[in-house]
Amino acid sequence: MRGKVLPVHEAGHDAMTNTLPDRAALEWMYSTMLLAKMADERAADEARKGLLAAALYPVRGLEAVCAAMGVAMAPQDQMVSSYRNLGDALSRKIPLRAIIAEAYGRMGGTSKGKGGTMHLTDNERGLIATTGIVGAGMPLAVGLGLAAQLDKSDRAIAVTFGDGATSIGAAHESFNLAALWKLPVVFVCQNNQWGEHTPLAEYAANPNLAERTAAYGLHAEAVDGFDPMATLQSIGGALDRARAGEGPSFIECRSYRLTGHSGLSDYSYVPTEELAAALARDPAPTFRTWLEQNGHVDAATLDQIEQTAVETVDDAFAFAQQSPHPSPDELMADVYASPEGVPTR
Amino acid sequence: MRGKVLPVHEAGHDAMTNTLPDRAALEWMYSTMLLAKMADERAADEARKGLLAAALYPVRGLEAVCAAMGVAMAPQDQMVSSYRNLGDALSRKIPLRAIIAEAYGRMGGTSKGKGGTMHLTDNERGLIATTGIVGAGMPLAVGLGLAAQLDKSDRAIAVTFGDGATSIGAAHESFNLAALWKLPVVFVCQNNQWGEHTPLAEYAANPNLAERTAAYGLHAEAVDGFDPMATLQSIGGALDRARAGEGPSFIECRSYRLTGHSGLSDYSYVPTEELAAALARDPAPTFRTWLEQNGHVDAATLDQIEQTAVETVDDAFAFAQQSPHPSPDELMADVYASPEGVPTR
Amino acid sequence: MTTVESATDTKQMTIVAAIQNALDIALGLDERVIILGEDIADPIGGVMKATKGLSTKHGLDRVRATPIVEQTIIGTAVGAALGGYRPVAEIMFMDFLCQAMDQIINHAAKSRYMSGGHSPAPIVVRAMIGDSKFGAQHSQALEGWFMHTPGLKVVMPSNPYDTKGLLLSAIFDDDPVIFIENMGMSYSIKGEVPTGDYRVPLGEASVLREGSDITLITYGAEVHPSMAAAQALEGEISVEVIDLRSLVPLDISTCVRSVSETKRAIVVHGSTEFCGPGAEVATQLTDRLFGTLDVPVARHGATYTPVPFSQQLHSTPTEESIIAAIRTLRQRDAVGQHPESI
Amino acid sequence: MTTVESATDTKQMTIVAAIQNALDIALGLDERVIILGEDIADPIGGVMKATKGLSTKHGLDRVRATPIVEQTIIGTAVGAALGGYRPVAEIMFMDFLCQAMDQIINHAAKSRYMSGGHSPAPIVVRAMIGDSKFGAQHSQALEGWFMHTPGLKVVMPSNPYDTKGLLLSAIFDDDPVIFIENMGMSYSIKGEVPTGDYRVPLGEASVLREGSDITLITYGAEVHPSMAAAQALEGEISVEVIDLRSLVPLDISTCVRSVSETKRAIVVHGSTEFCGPGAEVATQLTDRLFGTLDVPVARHGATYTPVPFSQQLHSTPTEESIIAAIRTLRQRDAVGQHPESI
Ligand SMILES: Cc1ncc(C[n+]2csc(CCOP(=O)(O)OP(=O)(O)O)c2C)c(N)n1
Ligand SMILES: Cc1ncc(C[n+]2csc(CCOP(=O)(O)OP(=O)(O)O)c2C)c(N)n1
Ligand SMILES: [Mg+2]
Ligand SMILES: [Mg+2]
Repeated sequence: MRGKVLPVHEAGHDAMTNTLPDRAALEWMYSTMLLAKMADERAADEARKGLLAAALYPVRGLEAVCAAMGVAMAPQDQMVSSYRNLGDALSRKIPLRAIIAEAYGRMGGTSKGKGGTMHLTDNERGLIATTGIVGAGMPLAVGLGLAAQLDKSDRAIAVTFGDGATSIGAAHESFNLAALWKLPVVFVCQNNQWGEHTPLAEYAANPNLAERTAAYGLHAEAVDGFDPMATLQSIGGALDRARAGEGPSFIECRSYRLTGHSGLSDYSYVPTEELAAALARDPAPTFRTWLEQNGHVDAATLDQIEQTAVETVDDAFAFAQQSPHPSPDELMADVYASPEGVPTR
Repeated sequence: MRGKVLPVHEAGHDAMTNTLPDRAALEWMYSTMLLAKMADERAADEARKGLLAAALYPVRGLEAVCAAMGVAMAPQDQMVSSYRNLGDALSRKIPLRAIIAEAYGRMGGTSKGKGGTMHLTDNERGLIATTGIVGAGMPLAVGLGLAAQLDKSDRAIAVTFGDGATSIGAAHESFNLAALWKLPVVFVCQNNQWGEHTPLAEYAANPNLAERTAAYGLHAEAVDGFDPMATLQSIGGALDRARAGEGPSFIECRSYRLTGHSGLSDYSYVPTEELAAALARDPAPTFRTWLEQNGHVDAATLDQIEQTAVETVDDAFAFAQQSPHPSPDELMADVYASPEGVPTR
Repeated sequence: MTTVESATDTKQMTIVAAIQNALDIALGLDERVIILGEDIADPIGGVMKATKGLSTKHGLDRVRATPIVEQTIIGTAVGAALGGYRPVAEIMFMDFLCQAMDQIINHAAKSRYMSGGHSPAPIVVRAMIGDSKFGAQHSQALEGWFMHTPGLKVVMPSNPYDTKGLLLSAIFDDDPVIFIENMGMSYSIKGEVPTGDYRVPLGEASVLREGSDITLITYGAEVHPSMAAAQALEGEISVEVIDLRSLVPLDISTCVRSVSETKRAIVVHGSTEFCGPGAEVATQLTDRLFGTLDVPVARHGATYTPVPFSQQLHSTPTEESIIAAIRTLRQRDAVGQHPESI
Repeated sequence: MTTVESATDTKQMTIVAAIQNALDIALGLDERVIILGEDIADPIGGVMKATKGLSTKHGLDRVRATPIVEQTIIGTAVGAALGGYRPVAEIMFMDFLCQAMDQIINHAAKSRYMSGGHSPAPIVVRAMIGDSKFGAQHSQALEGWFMHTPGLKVVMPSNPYDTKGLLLSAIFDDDPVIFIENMGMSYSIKGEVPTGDYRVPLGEASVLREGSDITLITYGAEVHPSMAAAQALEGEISVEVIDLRSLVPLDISTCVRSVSETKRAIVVHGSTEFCGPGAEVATQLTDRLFGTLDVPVARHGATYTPVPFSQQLHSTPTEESIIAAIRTLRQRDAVGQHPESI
């Protein structure tokens, strides 16, 4: 049964030179990749020590996709994400403090600690919903796309989800509906080659997800998700088309999961050469090398970014650990807007 | 919003000469088309007179597809159908008496009158399930296909559904799973160009359903569903491939709905030229002409078949109307195999 | 909310007409109101015609026919609500909500809570309980599931006036509402309905008939056989009939007030009796009125069977079965015994 | 069914080990038994490892990992059952059953009935109630929905012995069974379990602890805080504890027998209290024991809220809250008043 997974793209970073963002953006991208990587690792550490009791879904491997997303999306754009949302949340500029405090279930979290790691939301910063249900974000994005279209706004909606999520019915229904209504939605498939413990080729008869989705009559393309510039171009193009009324796109960002599926889960089943090949392209360090070698950002600045990232992560965890727990009356709060007469048990 | 529907194929009956079934089969096909058409019309009549209170879903327009199915399928094959099942049931050689008695809710029906028109079943004759839920038959067929494969049997499974059913998530999940597991399943899309009151082009961004389904990695083809020989060839080929372990197929039988969606429902919204073009190819009379003109069956025999069909329909309705109602204790029967301790209310 | 016109200007309406009228008013009042569903646009205007004329009047943008994709209809509604709209999603038969449970239960009902109050999803889901002539997959009454789900409100009117007033309240309520109609009543029940805007608040039961011997608590389509049964027993047993109208919020106070007088109650509903709404009402009444009741609160719901197609078999309460249930309770009263031992 | 070995040869097992063992035995006994679910094949053997080793031992044909397609997992199971197999479908978290409700409710539960008895679909659906640290979409207790659905059986064990015996009964039962596990117990609760084949029949509650003052009726994970609460109250209040084990069939007789002695009862469950299983048990007990109870049957279920992520907020019963609920009932008993007026 265990089939071949799609090869990790060997492509170089040629695309990187095409549409180079300005230096501030490049620095922001590097910083975001680092924050994602380091916060992920720190959270796993805390969990391992028994100090953090939360479901954790590492984003290691997706750092470039998330950083590209952050640059590609405009402030008014909206995003729907999943349980694997740390990088997505950073791409929407949500403070790491609020992200980590939510993981600790504290009032300083994005959702007062009542949602948890799978349910970060920040309407102001355009992270409208995150779902713990595989594939369920796509219909939500269709709805947000409809709202954006009815508003005649220049908002575009990006929804992120995994390769495995393309199996589920809601995905197919959403592709068709978004295409039919020409909604300003960009379906960003974070293809890390695994759905929990099952590789893509074992659950998809045609593992070319972009090809499969193109058949719905929407724009579909695959991109090397380890290449932040290529990814930026693909997602940016899709957002532009969405805003121009040219309808939805499906962008398959081909990456690789660099850790187990969740926080502390086993990853011994991963083929070692595959993982080694992917780790050789680990987004943050690779990006640093590229930035430095091509003279986009100097070493001193990059060192400074790294130093700041370390401090930001420390600060976020310290903040979270000191943030108050929700008070007992939070249990019954926020269930209804108008709870008169509604049961309490 | 109201877009263009796919043109009804103008193709002639060329394919008919390729793999000609024997004369008995041809006669059976004609008889089956007639029975489907006449029983349909008679049921609508009875409903109009207030003598039959049942949800009715006419098969007018699909007669050729159903007749082809009856010849293509082997006795051991199994079928899953939908609410629009009269022709499918006839293709499995279920007596019209049992079909009509079920519509009248009588003990002589396929399901003792407890299932009704949407839920004919006859395990012995291989009509394993019919569902009133659009698209829900496809996962059932996947399961039957799995059973057939595990049994190392030579059974193939055909599942019928409408064009509209291809929108729903279960369809997509089933295509992928059947293809992945190379199950002996034939997905027969009875594309009558309408999902209730909405034409295909208004609910599908890419209305080429065969093309869309091919992307899942299964064999997909479209055929002129008004042409019984072409349809027979397509479905027959798919069943052969299924039995040979070559996996599932999707056969889009392009036809046209010759009546309203259900029993007595309005059909004034149909574009008149489209309907006229389709009616010009009304399956039963067209087939008669072809049989006669090509010398496959003589006029006298065809007249005899027509006469028998009239009698069969009369007999079935008479049988149904005289069949006893289920007795009151049938209400609680058949809920559980072992009902000990289970509530009654 | 009741405008001057509404008090004076009324019209005979079916329940379907009342729905159409409520939707028309809501679309006119607030451009954030949109409607989504299969076949809802003109010329058809919905399989029950409840949206007839609305796409023509308010535009195909706001009255949008969808493909056959229940879970994505609801998901799209939730997304549009998160985007600031007030979507009304029509799902023909309630049984098809099974396709959309994830979006209703895991998303619509929980969005406000999981976001710490920031992301409410005030959608209205309209769905209909069908008729047994459609068989077991088109006739289930599933209100009990939604009552059991925190975060939702559940409304089930019995007449055109309430239907319109409750639907308008539901659309402008800031919480997600499951609004349940009964196919059997859609065209057959008529009544005078104000043509203007008015609201029937969620959470207020109405006493449809006063009586002193027994309180019959019901809602939705079962109101009608219940009223008929009460009528038929006139002179023999005096039956008070309460129409709950909404199930969440549940107006238990009106029930308690009544049963504290009659000391006998029966809850009648079309959904399965076991683990259904009647158990909740009975348990609450027993709790509040313990020691003061003449007999235990009785339930008369649907049998523990799928809905049979044959119209000779009755799984849901009928006028006759309600009369029988009331008499049984009365009998039990007389002999002070469990009915099984009578 | 209990074989000679089973009586003598036992092993310490977690609940997960008991499930694995039951599945292994069932796969060995009958080649029509197959298992379907996400990630269930080796090397992983399921996210909870409940199917560990089974695909290696019984083959990938019979222990089949699927794509992420809950509704099609259940639909495939129903189809395979119609094709003569006895499929066990694993759906990780119970919340994901929302995706599959159509196949469970409209198909599995009704297939036998709608076919006039010809087409039973004896599947087993295994699903787990998660933990609040996964948030509101991974921790719902939905047994009430399935109890409310005619055609299904519903099982919810509390310990390894019952888990194995009930799962084997469920797999070889000719009706569809929803088999509900609790993540919180999967590894933490251990017990001696016979290694051979034995069955615990569906529909038999077990009295876990005898007592004379009050009967506590519960099932699933809440059995453990309930037992702890009973223990803690030892000397103060004598609490009898009944573990229902299966909810359909529901062994009300054992409850009636107990409560007719104690004259006081409380039903404790992890699902939402409103319109939940406790209402059914309370209503049935009240009906059978009317006039003989000292206080109304009480309920102690989950709050009417989604499950909060913060582990400081408790929506479901805990040992402390159960103790408090028992004391409140006792208090009410003493003063003969409604708790709200105390
Ligand atoms: C409907 C549903 N089914 C199953 C799960 C359990 N689950 C959580 S993540 C996951 C794998 C998803 O894979 P993919 O979509 O590739 O995303 P990734 O986790 O790799 O980012 C599964 C099966 C779920 N959360 N929701
Ligand atoms: C899940 C679901 N949604 C909606 C319906 C109502 N409905 C019955 S038939 C139908 C149209 C189906 O169209 P198509 O699949 O093309 O089949 P046709 O009726 O044309 O044969 C609809 C929407 C249903 N039965 N099930
Ligand atoms: Mg993945
Ligand atoms: Mg059609």
